[in-house]
Amino acid sequence: MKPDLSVSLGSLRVKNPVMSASGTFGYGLEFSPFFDISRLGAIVVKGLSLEPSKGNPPGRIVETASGMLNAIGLQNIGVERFVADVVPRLEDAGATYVANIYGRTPEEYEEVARRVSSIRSLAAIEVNASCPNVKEGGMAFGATPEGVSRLTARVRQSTDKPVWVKLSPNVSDIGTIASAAAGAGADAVSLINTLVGMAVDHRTRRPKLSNVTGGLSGPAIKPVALRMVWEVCRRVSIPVIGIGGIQTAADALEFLLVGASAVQVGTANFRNPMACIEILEGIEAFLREERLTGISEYRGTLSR
Amino acid sequence: MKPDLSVSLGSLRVKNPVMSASGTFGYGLEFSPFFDISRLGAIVVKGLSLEPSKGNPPGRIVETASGMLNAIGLQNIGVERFVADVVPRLEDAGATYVANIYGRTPEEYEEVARRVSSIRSLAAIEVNASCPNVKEGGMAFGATPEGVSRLTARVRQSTDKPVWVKLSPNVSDIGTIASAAAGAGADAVSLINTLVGMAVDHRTRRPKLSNVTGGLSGPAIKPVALRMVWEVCRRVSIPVIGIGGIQTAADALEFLLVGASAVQVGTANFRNPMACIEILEGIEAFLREERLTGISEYRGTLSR
Amino acid sequence: MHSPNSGMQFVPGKIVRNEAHGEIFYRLEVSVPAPMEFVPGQFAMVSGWPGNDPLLPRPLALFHSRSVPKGKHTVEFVYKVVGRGTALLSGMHPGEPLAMTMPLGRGFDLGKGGRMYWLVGGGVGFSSVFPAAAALAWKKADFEIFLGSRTRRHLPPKELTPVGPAPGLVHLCTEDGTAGYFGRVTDAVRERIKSLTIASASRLTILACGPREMLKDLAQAAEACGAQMQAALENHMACGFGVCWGCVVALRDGEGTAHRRVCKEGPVFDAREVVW
Amino acid sequence: MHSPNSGMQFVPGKIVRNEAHGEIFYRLEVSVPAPMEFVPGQFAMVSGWPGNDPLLPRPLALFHSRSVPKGKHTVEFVYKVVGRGTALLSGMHPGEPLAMTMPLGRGFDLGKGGRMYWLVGGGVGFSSVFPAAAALAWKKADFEIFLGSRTRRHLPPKELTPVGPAPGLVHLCTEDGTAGYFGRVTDAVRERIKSLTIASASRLTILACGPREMLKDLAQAAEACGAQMQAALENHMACGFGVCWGCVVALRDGEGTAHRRVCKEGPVFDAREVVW
Ligand SMILES: Cc1cc2nc3c(=O)[nH]c(=O)nc-3n(C[C@H](O)[C@H](O)[C@H](O)COP(=O)(O)OP(=O)(O)OC[C@H]3O[C@@H](n4cnc5c(N)ncnc54)[C@H](O)[C@@H]3O)c2cc1C
Ligand SMILES: Cc1cc2nc3c(=O)[nH]c(=O)nc-3n(C[C@H](O)[C@H](O)[C@H](O)COP(=O)(O)OP(=O)(O)OC[C@H]3O[C@@H](n4cnc5c(N)ncnc54)[C@H](O)[C@@H]3O)c2cc1C
Ligand SMILES: Cc1cc2nc3c(=O)[nH]c(=O)nc-3n(C[C@H](O)[C@H](O)[C@H](O)COP(=O)(O)O)c2cc1C
Ligand SMILES: Cc1cc2nc3c(=O)[nH]c(=O)nc-3n(C[C@H](O)[C@H](O)[C@H](O)COP(=O)(O)O)c2cc1C
Ligand code: FES
Ligand code: FES
Repeated sequence: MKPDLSVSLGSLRVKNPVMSASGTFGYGLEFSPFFDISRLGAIVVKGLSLEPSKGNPPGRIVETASGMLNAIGLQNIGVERFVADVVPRLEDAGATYVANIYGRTPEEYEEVARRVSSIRSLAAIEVNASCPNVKEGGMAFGATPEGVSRLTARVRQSTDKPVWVKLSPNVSDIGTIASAAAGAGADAVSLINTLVGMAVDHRTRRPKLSNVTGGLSGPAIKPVALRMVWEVCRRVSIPVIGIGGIQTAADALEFLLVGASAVQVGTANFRNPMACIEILEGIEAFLREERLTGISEYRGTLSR
Repeated sequence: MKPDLSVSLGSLRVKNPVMSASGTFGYGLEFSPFFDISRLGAIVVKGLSLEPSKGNPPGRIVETASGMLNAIGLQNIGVERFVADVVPRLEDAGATYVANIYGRTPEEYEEVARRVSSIRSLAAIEVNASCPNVKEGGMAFGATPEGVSRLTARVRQSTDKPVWVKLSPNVSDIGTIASAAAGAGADAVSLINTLVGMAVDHRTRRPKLSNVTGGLSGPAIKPVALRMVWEVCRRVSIPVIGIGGIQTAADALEFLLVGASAVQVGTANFRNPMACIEILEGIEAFLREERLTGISEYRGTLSR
Repeated sequence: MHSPNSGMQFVPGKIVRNEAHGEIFYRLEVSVPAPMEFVPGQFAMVSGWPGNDPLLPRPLALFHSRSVPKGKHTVEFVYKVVGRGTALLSGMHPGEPLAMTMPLGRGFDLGKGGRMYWLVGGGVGFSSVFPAAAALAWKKADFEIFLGSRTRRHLPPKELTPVGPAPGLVHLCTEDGTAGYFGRVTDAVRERIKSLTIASASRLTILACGPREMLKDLAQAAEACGAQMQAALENHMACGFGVCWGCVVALRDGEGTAHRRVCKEGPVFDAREVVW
Repeated sequence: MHSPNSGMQFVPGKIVRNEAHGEIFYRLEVSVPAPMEFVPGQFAMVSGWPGNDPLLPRPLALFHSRSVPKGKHTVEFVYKVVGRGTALLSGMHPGEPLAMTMPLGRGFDLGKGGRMYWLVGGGVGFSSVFPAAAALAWKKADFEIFLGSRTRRHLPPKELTPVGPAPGLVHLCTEDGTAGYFGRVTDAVRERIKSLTIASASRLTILACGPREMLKDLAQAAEACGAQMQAALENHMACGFGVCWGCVVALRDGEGTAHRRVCKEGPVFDAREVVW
């Protein structure tokens, strides 16, 4: 019997729990040469801002031990071109896709949310609540429960689409922050975004990134991500989407085991553009092997 | 000309900036078979508590990508046996050593600090302010500026030794926390301690650590550690001791470059018990190569 | 620049040989399930060493591809060990698996008839220059090769010559004078430009791959004499196929500049567009 | 248990050979700067593969050490590929460097005269049992060897026999009956215990290394007949020389239990002390 891979994320049901993470999968179409992108549970597209953005100057990526730092600075085509050029092609491809949005101010977030809301085929909005360049006293929205709560409420009231709030791991108490998002009406939380890190060259005495600091991703951060997902799953009753260092089906299953409803695959797409599909097939094979009827029989079954 | 490797940590001058990190170097004597332990800038001994402690049940370490999780649970011989059995041997070895202390309550910290203060040969006290099992509402002392401030002040008033406060990286704003320690009289801050992480077995559906969560260390965390040290160096004027994923002289130099006055080597001691000495010699070779007269000419010279 | 990116695939391969050639180069041949066509200048993202450190695949120019009718198909690379990734690669052995995403990027544009090509390779840069030479030889185009290195032993070994009907005129240049022209390859090119008529300079296209300083210097020389130039740039890459936006360089765009991906809009760019 | 830990060193070595033997075992020989003495049951922490993943060194029992008077000194290990670390190790080649911290831990106590030893190795456990057999053979002690595995092809290959004047009586056991005794090695031992007199059972010392279930079962059998037993335990290790406290197991300590380090107080423990 074929196990049931579909999962519910609040009102949204997706065909399987394997999604691509924002910023690591372009606008989805870039992966069409590799596989049929409609097979994914969802594609979360590159972060969209109101206006097109050039991003940071070169010196944007550095490899670290089992990880990488990026400081892309959200280079993107802007919401208008996304709607005009990308959406029709995603529709043609039959893809389930999610808009990851970002703004310099709460007003901008709201505006981007409003614009993408009119897209019929859009499955959900993921709010990148961990942007480092915002008003509120230089601190990220994502760093305080109040900030997350306000931002979530604001996006929530400006759209009918499911709202996922993507959380920053650079906080003292991820559980409280997730609760704040849930309390303000988020349909799901996705975590983790990247850990803030830095790399320097001890000979030239310069930072390796033009932006000095960047976001750490990849297998190096998996233990932290898994812990945070586990913590949040015990704190909130909305679905949790697990992200961070997932490279294999086993990694993805670990996140489902601690309670995640779905996972997103990020950095792994770079080394292996087939990673998402291999993970999807690996999960299915595992469920068969263990004679489980579906994801729901496995999810959150960690024992002590 | 031999470069001057000595560095000042407030009133304490040490012969070089290379120290061993607490919990990864035993009581120091364990490394005597490998090299003369008096060569190190300082040895920070395994965390000491008031009473001997059995630590956590087995299932204490897990390897992760370029890192490891530990949940030793501070198994240690207790302050009394340390003073009676270990101190005389460290003195015989001519080692510069620091007591890393830990308590379940502020009173316990104070008591341990008081007891070790009577040891003439003790160079400093390092306060492990990132213990997960404390009073204050289940939150670690180390997670709030108030907690750190109170703990620092308390230890400060109970000893004449230099007080180093060791900070947890699991916080939203490490700069503010470091400032709190400085404000409360710390002579130096050491960072980072481990990131809280977790590992599970997707087949047995069990956590890999008996304690479920553990502390992530090793090269995987170096980018996060370096960023935090850089941030703290720009916020406080007391010396900063850099810790996290240091394995080579180049790694150590990176921390000095962003402003650290000294470094501690942790997990690297496990794979290579000669790591500290190789790092020390590597730093000296680098200074020669660059024709620098000493550490002070290099420290904090990161340009943009 | 020529762009046949449509054929890009994730290809599981198996190492056929991986041997040192000369003092600093390795030649790597990998068997692949199907014939691999590429435009000179295109590259592959290569990975396969065990563990997650280093994590990212490494870009290597496609050097040669071979296809025996009913036999094995292979692709070849030439590389130099400069860091951990290439060191790990050099330790891998025949029979071991290797994954490649390829062909990637835009290669050299060899399309226009009647032009004269100077192919300039600095260091291991010959790895994308030789395939261009082979292609030009097949087209019976007018071309010459300039190869530069620090010293004789760092020039491409004999057995790694371009494959094709005509070898083309090869100018060797060494900085220490141990072989060929005594000096930098850019100086050799500059000197030779001086002997060109204005008419032939306007027919000249330089195709170059090598250190950034070399490319910059050549771009100035080309600009000054009215020649065209295509430069193969390098940058750190995470994905190699245009999705991470990590590999951008600033290119001229009207009055200002725009960030272009070396892996997608490049690696070969019109030298006049590059902000050197 | 015998404890000569004083000689512990961090030793830079170079691989001399690293070859598959039989279906699942590898034999690794590494040249070292000076002769290495060890007590059977002691081990080394081995590392040297490139990169930081896996990060930690791997514990391997010291299988043999060789010292040619004016020639090379080497140490040997026998291992089975079970995960990434051992897979990486199996990919390493002669000439490559390997670092070892050794000798570590407390080995088997072979000290008492007049005793009868049964050496039991389950799976790759023979790697610490054979050195004990060799030592006992030199002492002309009374000993027999029991080797267990799932199937014939997983028994130690012929060429990996203990080195010594007398081979000792060897009982092979396979769970699928493809060689020797049909059944688990513990059952073979239990059956043979039945034929012992009470007097000889009290002279018996079992030295065992293998899966935990096997050790537990043997410990019960030994306890029941009044024999002694020394069990070589395994655990995940970070350092291997007693400083990380990661490898502890619970051992009986008066009324309660205490945490003892497998790498330091072990790996060989008196079976009665272990909380099975
Ligand atoms: C399109 C393209 C084609 C290439 N083709 C070839 C080829 O055919 N043969 C060949 O030998 N090399 C080629 N290279 C360069 C090769 O990719 C790098 O040498 C390799 O990635 C270095 O990896 P490493 O792990 O050995 O070095 P690392 O340890 O990563 O770095 C060693 C040093 O090289 C520098 N470096 C590393 N990667 C790059 C890069 N991509 N761009 C610029 N500097 C870098 C680092 O900053 C560092 O100083 C090509 C690069 C590109 C972008
Ligand atoms: C003192 C001692 C001596 C040993 N001697 C030998 C020997 O001579 N030959 C030999 O082949 N093996 C020996 N081992 C076991 C060997 O250390 C492990 O097989 C090896 O560390 C596995 O590494 P890996 O990266 O290949 O596997 P991993 O990918 O780390 O793990 C694969 C599987 O093995 C389990 N495992 C890994 N390490 C250990 C461990 N130390 N204890 C228990 N389970 C583990 C894991 O839980 C996992 O299920 C010894 C172990 C110890 C503690
Ligand atoms: C190059 C790069 C670009 C990213 N861009 C975005 C982005 O635009 N919006 C966002 O929410 N997250 C972004 N992320 C974060 C990822 O979506 C993901 O949360 C993170 O990388 C952790 O997952 P991983 O370890 O699987 O990569 C980016 C990550 C990388 C590596
Ligand atoms: C096994 C282990 C035990 C540790 N025990 C302590 C401790 O007792 N007290 C303390 O302050 N830090 C302890 N630490 C943290 C280290 O001192 C250090 O801060 C951390 O490991 C990061 O450095 P590294 O990446 O170099 O290991 C321990 C770390 C490890 C790996
Ligand atoms: S390397 Fe990812 S976009 Fe070029
Ligand atoms: S492995 Fe570190 S104490 Fe045993």
